[in-house]
Amino acid sequence: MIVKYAPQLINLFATLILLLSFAMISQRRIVTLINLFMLQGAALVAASFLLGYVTDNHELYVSGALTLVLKVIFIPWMLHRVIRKLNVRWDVETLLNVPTTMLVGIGLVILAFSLALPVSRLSDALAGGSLGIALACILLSFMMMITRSKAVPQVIGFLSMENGLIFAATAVTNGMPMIVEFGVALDVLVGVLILGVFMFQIREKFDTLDIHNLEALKED
Amino acid sequence: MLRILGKIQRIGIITEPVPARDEPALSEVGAQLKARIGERFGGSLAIREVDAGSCNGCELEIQMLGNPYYSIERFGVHFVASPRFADLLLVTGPVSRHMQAALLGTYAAMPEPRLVIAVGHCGADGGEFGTSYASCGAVANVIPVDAVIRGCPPTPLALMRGILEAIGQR
Amino acid sequence: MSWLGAFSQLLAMLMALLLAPLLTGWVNQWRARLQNKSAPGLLQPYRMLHKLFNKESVMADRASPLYRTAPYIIFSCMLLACAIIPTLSTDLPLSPAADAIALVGLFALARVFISLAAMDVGTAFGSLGARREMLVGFLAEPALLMVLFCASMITRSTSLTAIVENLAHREFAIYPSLLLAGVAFTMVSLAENARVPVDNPDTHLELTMIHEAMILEYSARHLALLEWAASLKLFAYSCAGLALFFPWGVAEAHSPLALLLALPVLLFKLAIGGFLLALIETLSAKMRVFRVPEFLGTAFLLAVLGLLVNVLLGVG
Amino acid sequence: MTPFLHPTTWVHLDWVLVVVVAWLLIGVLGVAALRRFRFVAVVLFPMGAFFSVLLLAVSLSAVFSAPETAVLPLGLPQLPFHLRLDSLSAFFLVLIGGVSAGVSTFAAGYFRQGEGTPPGLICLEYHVFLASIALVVMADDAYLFMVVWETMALSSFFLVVANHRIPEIRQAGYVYMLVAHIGALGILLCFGLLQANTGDYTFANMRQQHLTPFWGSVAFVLAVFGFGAKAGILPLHAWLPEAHPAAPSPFSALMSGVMLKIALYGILRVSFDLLQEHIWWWGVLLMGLGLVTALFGVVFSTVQVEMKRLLAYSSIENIGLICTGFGLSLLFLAYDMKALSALALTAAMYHMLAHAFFKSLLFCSTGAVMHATGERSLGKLGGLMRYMPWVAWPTLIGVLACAGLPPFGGFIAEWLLLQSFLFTTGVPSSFLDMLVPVMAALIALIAALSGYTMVKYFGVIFLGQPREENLAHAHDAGPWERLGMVWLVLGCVILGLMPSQVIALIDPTTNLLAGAGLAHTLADSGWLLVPVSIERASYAPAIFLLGVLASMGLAFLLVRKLYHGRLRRVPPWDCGFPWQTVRMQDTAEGFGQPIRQIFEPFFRMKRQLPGAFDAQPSYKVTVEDPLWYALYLPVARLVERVSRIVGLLQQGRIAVYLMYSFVTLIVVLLVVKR
Repeated sequence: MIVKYAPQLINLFATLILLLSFAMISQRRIVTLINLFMLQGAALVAASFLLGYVTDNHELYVSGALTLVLKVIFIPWMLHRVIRKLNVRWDVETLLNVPTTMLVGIGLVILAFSLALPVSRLSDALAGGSLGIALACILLSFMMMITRSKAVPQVIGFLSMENGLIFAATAVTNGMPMIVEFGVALDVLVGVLILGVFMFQIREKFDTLDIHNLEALKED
Repeated sequence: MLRILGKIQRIGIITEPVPARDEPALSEVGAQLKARIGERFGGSLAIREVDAGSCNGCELEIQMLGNPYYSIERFGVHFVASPRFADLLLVTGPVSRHMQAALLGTYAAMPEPRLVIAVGHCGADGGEFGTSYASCGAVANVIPVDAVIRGCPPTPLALMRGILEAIGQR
Repeated sequence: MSWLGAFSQLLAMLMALLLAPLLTGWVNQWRARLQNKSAPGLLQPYRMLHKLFNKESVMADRASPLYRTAPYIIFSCMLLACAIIPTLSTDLPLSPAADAIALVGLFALARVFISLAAMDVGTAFGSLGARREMLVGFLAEPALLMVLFCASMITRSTSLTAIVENLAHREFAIYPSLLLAGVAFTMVSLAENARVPVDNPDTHLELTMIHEAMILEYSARHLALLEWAASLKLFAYSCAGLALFFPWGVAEAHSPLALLLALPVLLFKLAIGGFLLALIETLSAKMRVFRVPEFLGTAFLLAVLGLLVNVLLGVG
Repeated sequence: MTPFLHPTTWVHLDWVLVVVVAWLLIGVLGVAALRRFRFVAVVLFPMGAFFSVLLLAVSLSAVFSAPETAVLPLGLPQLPFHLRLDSLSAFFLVLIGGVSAGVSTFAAGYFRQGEGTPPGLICLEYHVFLASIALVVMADDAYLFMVVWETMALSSFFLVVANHRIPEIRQAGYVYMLVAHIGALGILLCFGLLQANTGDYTFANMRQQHLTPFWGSVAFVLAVFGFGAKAGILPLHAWLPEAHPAAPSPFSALMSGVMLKIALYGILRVSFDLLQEHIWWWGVLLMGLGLVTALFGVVFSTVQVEMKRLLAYSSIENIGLICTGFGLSLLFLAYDMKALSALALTAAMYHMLAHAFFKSLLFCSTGAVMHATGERSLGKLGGLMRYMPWVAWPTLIGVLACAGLPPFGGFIAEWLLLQSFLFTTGVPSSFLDMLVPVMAALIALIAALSGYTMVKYFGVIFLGQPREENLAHAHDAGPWERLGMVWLVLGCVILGLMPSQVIALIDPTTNLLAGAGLAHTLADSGWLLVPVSIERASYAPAIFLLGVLASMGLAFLLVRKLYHGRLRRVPPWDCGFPWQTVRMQDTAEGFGQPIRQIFEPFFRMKRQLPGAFDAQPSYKVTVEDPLWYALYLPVARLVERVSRIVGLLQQGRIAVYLMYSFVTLIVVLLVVKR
């Protein structure tokens, strides 16, 4: 039963992740942004568990569990804590206005899909079709990192980009080798910790998280 | 969002149930009101409220009619945005000269059958302000009034009684 | 066209006429409950319509014939819309006359007429409402069309009955594109039916009105027709949404028994839908008018995204 | 060479020639009666209309008959004029006849004393114009084509500048002339390529030539450029919103309704008929141009504050949509998907017919309004429905058709176009596959926006309260004007309610150009419009309209039977603010403001806001076309600079000029000697 619908379900999760990426680039409130990111992680976890069950590939369980612990529980909790500590519950300002961002986003999606279409027609993996979606997610979160002027949204953008990467790996090649998974997970963890400290530092220096101020650091 | 849902859940329905134990007046007045509206207005009474220069005391009480405690909507009464939709005109305050034209216009814009109720002492006879260069005094001096609800301000229950009486007569 | 077909067609139209105010009443009741009030009776909308029909109509002295006929036109447009959407059965003789695109056309026709009527008397708020209505419309229509296209790309057809038959009676499958389409459709139908967060159906402040501002001038029977048309529109949207996203239980052609079975199923689905609508309205706050294009633009883009996903995953 | 002497043996082509000659004669009569404008108005123009109807009848039968050719012993020696009447030409003759019949009738009541050019001359130019466009679609060699094409351009130029007393109008005419000639240059070069050095400029020969993909593409691009300049495709649209308002209304109607279509005829003839091989990116190019043009046109038309400019921009939009249809059809043809290609082409040609009728109707109505009020700016109109119902109600039909609403022609065209987009999967290129849904979405957006524009147009002119006192004395249209508008309304209604019959008319053309047609699917479905198959899609406007009308009548009767019809007239509800004035209605600027805000990057806006301490605070906003500044003015400056350099040659002394020619002679001799 579940095996029968597995590809469709995985596509469904892929679409959910894409939808959440769009929600994130169109979202102004920072708390909601973190919650959306949490949801995206959850969708990713579900996808990898499902895929692991279908192709009974236990490494996928492990990577799913890793994502669960890191992206769904720990990092959101930490981000919430950071914004509470720094009390930065402002609405996120974007450099481009939201509609323009969304239009660019659609452009990116078209690009990603048209690139991935031939590949996914070849791919024999269970959910090869969702490669394009993963690619689109990566591009979208990359753009999010570009268009946001505050540090926290950029961190979130970075993390969701990583979500996209993992999903691409999971979908197309049914999972990367375990060691890579661990490496990536560790990277992310350390990255976030450092960024957290980094944010506190920026805050101490400029008492704001607006990274425009970093431009003042260059010496001339 | 979840917080809101939780709150809704926690509070629950706090409207006076019909029939209620602690304040029989409200429930029975409500029942009568519903019955009369059923007879005369096919079960739906639309009210347009005009502030013709009141101190907003009456408005506050009229507001109360819509709150979860009284919830007059359950008796088929609702407030509307245009006199074109309305069956009944609630006028508060001594009609100030500036509001005179507006009040007349509002009355003219209402389709028959229509009722007018003057609310509060001021509406009834000009109250403290009486008739002067700035105020026409009682609502009755400007447009024909079917009923008067005295009180400064009248309580929501008094308002409901007044409306009931206004519908009842004729 | 069979006798059963004609019968189910008539049944569908009658049911729409009768059930539409009930749905409105149901939604209002739930909104009251969610505000911790006890609600007016389910039949309140019927009482209001009856009263309004009885009252004498008051009309501006410079209103033109267009203004007088507009409510009838709008009402019949909405009725026809309800007639071509498969609610109970997919055996509708009228449905070949108008497909999904024509359905959007119908809504557009009604919108144009109500806006023209609002501009006819020439009051400040009327024309303001007309402008805002067209503003909502020019983004909502394409979005709705794209949502319908998602379904018709899956089923390779734009005829609503064919779409529903396909979705309901082919073996079950999950269409990711319909997820995006569903989100878009919800946003569009909130805007189209003048609901929070786009418009507040029971506001008294003319400056914030969209739909109300256009009908401020109407009274009595004309107002009643417009109100009825509004609830028909809500009914049509709900049924269209149910037919696209939860098509199960709609009777197939030529089976009277299924027709009888379909009614309770539909009622159940409508009840759930109405409750969800009330929930959304309670949980969200009305947005500024100039956030509305953003809101609807998002819906439009999501629907387009649905089409793209459809092409990518090549479902159907 | 057909025997002209025995009328019994005449074929369609001869009858068409008769009409052409008749039009020329009417023109000459007009010159004879130069200032007797009553005679010109009530005798000559109706005669022209009569011959238009004749043309309509002839070409309706010619559509279904085999191609006819003729060679006229006119023109240069050894270069006689070749004529050919195939179904494509016949289709356009139907369009010309149908529209011009209505417009000429309207014109009979329109022209007044003492407007710039004397009426007789206008009559001449008008009918020469008609004759020339009729010949353009029948021309079968490049010479005749260019001759009549230029005749069309010239006569239309004179008509545009009919009121040459006004400097703006002269300016507009000048711009129009300029763009027309640049376009003609492109067409000339295109023909030069098509004949492929055979030196034989007949179309028959061009069809034989097989150009290499490169030269074929160059020819195609030249054709799109040349004809596009006449059709108003971006970025060569700038003349259109200038020339349309300048011309007298009946002629604006002809320009927008017919002349633009003739330009599109050129594109069709060259890219579908004369060019044998088709390349996929031609289609993509046309589609892209079309969509950009359409979006640009519709966005600009929503913010216009002047009736005819608004309509002109809306024409740009419609031309864009038609080009999109051409492009899609060309794309399919390149991939050899004949059925889909035919579908898209049918949609485009349907759109041409529909647009020809409703747009000329709308231009006629603006003419009537301008006569009644002397006012062309939307901000000074309003409430005319009460004073001129005979103009308002036909305009309402035109507006609904233009907004692409059922049950009228515009909707059917968009319906077919969307259908052809919707079933476009499996185009070999994945990128195109991704682009198609986006294009469909754009088309839907454009259609909805045109609805916005049309509500603004009708609402601001005819509804509400008059914004000026003098509007209360506006007189309704005269009998001739009414007749003309009713004819055009009939056209709109027929196009809306009888799609199967109209498509049967288009079918031979699609068979000629795309090698397929819809007739076989339509034949058995009667009143139902079924482009592909009944399961896929169907639409029956007649039943649709019947349904609406029936339920309307039923609702009315029931309300009257069960309840009552009491009505009381009172002053409008002013929200308790008795000092409302007519200036508090939404103005044209106000109605366009949301669009201006949303599509801000499209415009070049100058806003003048009142300051806090102004004695007379004033608000002014002007919206301009950025392309004008980005493209046209720089080119103009360049040309100026070059011509100044050339100007150095001019000394004004005979001796110097003689020296020039002397030197030239010497140089030539030297060259020849070698």
